[in-house]
Amino acid sequence: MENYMELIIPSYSKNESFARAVVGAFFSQLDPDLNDLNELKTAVSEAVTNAIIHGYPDGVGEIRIKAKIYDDVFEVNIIDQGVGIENIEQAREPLYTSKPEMERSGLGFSVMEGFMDEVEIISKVGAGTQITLRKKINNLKAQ
Amino acid sequence: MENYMELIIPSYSKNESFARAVVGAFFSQLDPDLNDLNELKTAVSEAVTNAIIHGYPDGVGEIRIKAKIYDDVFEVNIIDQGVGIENIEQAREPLYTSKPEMERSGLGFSVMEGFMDEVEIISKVGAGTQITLRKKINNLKAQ
Amino acid sequence: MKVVVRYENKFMIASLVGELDHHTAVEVREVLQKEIQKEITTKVILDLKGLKFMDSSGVGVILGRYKELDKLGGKLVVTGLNDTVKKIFQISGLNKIIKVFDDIPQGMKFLKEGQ
Amino acid sequence: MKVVVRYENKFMIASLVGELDHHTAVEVREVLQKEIQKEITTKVILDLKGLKFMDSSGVGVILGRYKELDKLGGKLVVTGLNDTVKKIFQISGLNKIIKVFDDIPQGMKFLKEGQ
Ligand SMILES: Nc1ncnc2c1ncn2[C@@H]1O[C@H](COP(=O)(O)OP(=O)(O)O)[C@@H](O)[C@H]1O
Ligand SMILES: Nc1ncnc2c1ncn2[C@@H]1O[C@H](COP(=O)(O)OP(=O)(O)O)[C@@H](O)[C@H]1O
Repeated sequence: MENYMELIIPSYSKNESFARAVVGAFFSQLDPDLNDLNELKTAVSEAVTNAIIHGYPDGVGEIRIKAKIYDDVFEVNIIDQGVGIENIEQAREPLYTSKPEMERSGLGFSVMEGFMDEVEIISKVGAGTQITLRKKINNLKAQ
Repeated sequence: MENYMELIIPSYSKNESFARAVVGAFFSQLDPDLNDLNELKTAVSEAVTNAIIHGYPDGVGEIRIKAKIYDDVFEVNIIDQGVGIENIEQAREPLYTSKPEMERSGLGFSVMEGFMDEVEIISKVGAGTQITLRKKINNLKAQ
Repeated sequence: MKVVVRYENKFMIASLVGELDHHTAVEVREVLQKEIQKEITTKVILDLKGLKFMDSSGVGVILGRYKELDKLGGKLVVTGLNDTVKKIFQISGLNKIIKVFDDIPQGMKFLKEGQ
Repeated sequence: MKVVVRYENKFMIASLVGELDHHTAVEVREVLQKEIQKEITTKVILDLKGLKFMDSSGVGVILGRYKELDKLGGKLVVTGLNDTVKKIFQISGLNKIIKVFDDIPQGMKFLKEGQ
């Protein structure tokens, strides 16, 4: 069952749907039900959107998305080399957003946490951000 | 309209369908009709299958797939660092296959050429193979 | 992404069809704002039955329109949520602010009774 | 990938459903070979109507079964090709070796008349 993939895309907002479709297609080899697939795609969409809006606010950068299946885990990494997050604890707080003027709800991380088993944030100001999303395969409904 | 993506996968045969689905999803931003989409996916499938079977005959290696949209062109590169092709002219010949015992038809390159506007092969024995597929966007039926 | 607007019983029914994310949110917001600003009515049913995808960018758009209508003394209800979108409404607490119904008739019944 | 086999009028009808590539070819070959080796009949209709995808790996599988049946004095015809698969048959010259028909009844008619 072991497998992996890596995708690199420029941070155009039109690539949000492509990025989640790719990770969703890769996830599909586990035969998830439609709900699990939708939830996974939603979590990935949140992290990719964040990289686009917050990671590269002033231009276009590259986003790397890795996914792998190992042991009982489906893991996705969303990596940008953008501005980074100053206060990770604050960023994780529900409703906190640094861009309220854009009608951001500040709920991206809450949705990731609601839909995944684990959400890790590694970030360094000026260097970039790596989000790790994990789902236990045994928790999938179809398994 | 400019855009690009890069995908890296291990050369498992189960990744053939994933690889063509990803390039197909990326191609879909051009709003192709179903025929053009199928033909593109078929050509990509041929090149990816070749990298898996012929490029890495004895084990698992990495395949890099790049796609980009520029000017009037949709371009895909399929790159392996496998055994390489000794005689490119012979490889291009319809019905030539080095693996007839596997029920290979020797028609992979013929199909790529039938479905794409341009097919380029760069290869070095012991170093690997890069296939470039190009489609003129203006030739797409839906345009 | 498509926004289909129609009027029925003096209510506005806006159906979202496609994928609602940060990229498509701009367009959805613009269409809805323009339509709301016509002030044909301030009672709006936002039907999500045709949504194939939504993430938290959708929460921003929906809450934004709810607040605009609230200022005008109007009301926005939402119908046709699939399981994943329902869960987003729960996670975000949006279901505590905005009334959610299974389908358009139920949403319309609520708006009528509120008149 | 699924291979659905049934018998009608002493003909074998094998329907391929899914995506036929190098990865799935192994399975398709095995199922078809096993069924052919039962020698219930040597007249086979291979119906590709349910194929969502096929590349030149499919040409190998189909030609391989054609040759096996030919050796047994039998016949294989193919039905239900979509436009892309039709073009693969043309590019490969497979359409000059194997008879192609729009649908199963036409394929069956041909096999009957050949008896
Ligand atoms: N990739 C990133 N790079 C820089 N900052 C980020 C990144 N992802 C999130 N953040 C910060 O964390 C905050 C909270 O993120 P989130 O919960 O997704 O809400 P929202 O995207 O609606 O603002 C963002 O407003 C932003 O300040
Ligand atoms: N990526 C590759 N690496 C090494 N050899 C290759 C590669 N692609 C093609 N070849 C060689 O070219 C030949 C012809 O390829 P093709 O026309 O696709 O037919 P087939 O795959 O059916 O053999 C192959 O049999 C193989 O010897």
